[in-house]
Amino acid sequence: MIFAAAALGILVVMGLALARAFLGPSVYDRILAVNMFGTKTVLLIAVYGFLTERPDFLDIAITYALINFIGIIAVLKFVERLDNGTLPD
Amino acid sequence: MTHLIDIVLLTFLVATAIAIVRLNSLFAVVMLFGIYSLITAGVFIALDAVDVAFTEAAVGAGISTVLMLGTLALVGHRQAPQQHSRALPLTVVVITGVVLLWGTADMPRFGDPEAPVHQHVAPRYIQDSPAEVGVPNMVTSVLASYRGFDTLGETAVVFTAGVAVLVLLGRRRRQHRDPGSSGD
Amino acid sequence: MALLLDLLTTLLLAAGVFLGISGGVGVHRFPDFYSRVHAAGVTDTLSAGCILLGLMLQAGLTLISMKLLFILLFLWYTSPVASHALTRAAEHSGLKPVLSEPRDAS
Amino acid sequence: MAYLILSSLTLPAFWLLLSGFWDHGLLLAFGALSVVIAAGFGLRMERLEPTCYRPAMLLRIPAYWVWLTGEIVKANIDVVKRIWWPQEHPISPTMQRLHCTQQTLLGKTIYANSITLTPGTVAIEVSDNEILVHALSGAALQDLATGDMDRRVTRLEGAR
Repeated sequence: MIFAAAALGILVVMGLALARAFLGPSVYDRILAVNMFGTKTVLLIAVYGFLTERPDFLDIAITYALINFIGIIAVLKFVERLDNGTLPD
Repeated sequence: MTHLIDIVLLTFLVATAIAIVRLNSLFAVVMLFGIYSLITAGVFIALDAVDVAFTEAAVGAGISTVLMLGTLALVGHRQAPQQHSRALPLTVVVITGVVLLWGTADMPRFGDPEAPVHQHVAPRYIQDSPAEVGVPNMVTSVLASYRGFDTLGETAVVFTAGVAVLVLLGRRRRQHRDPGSSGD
Repeated sequence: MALLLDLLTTLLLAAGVFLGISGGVGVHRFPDFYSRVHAAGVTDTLSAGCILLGLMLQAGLTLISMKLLFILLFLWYTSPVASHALTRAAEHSGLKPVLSEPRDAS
Repeated sequence: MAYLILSSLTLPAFWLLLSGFWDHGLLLAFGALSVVIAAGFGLRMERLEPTCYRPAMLLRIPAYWVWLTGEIVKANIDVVKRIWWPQEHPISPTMQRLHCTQQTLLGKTIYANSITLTPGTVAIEVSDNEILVHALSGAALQDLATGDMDRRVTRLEGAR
């Protein structure tokens, strides 16, 4: 029960991050939102594992944490290189 | 309770898809594709398909984002204005969707133990694979041993595709750099 | 004992979710990108910490707890690097922060 | 050398953590192989950019973590107040260059990361002896400007 409530709470945060990703306005706001969404996905998977009483799923959460970080750094490297990083929106 | 989580995740998925269709900035679209992959992986986890979720996270959110950004660096990051009407693509998509939904109509219920998939070879894998192959993870032993040749073929295809993408992206970049090698 | 652990877990998860929602609201309330980074920081640090700690209490001293601890450590190591890279890229691209009092920001 | 010792301890531990199989000969052999490959990559990176670890630092770091966790909790409460009650606790974003006294690259990294890890302050750019910091409020920046965290990190780093 606690876990279900926590999972729903995390989903609310994910929704808020998603809204920020839709709204922008700058590229960096979107990247920030994606990063936040990724972190929340990691937490959601961890909580979901406990909710369904199969916490072995945590390996996926670890993979997500790794991929999220590497992805964000890769995206930023790209943005910095692209015509001084000035993107329209 | 888990149903509610499924519903929320699927709602996010639809909202992201609509946003992807409506946005013009291709960079924002790539970012949203990353989120889309994360949500899809969440759905896969809810469906107990942990291995698929693993792949979705690594390929969808990780590698393909990087590859798409590499492509954007070559082609520019604004979407060209739409010239022709969208009626035809919409019809095709709707028809395909309806056909797919119709195709799932007579499939066994999700997780049904009486389903044909769970009756044919699955029991053999489940009972004998630890002794026959000696790898604890059943999916790994199926992929790497029982279906070894199939996996070899898949790996060859993915490898070829990877080489092709690298050749395309790498050669263009060198051409770009050659004229003005001093800049950037 | 088990009851106490359950209670602690509930408290920690509630605190974590509250902090997460606060960060999510902050990401919408704050006026510009640079201040939003701080709000996102709340969800990445203490919110994640509370939730993972709450789960750890349930798992006890097992491999699962070690994995949760690892996730927490990893998040706390990488999230500042990501935030730093993000703000640095934004600053280099010339995105101007909204400042309350114009200080020496050169 | 310190790097080799450190990685030969941490990489197998990480592998065992992820796999969870401690007594499976075939898997342990694969694990050992992947540890060797990863350490090989690490050594090549280390040769390009040496990090110069100090063993004494490893002993001092737990106490620092405890202190930093306290700071993170305090900073979180501050930011959450500013989110929910903007009238009573208005934000006043500021940006300033702060002096830092760390000598090694690792020390500077720890300092900048600690600044960013406490919500309310973000290290934007790190130069030789200055860090450009964006803060959500003037008070958060003032706390940082007193140099408490700076001194602690420098002590952690160990004077040359």
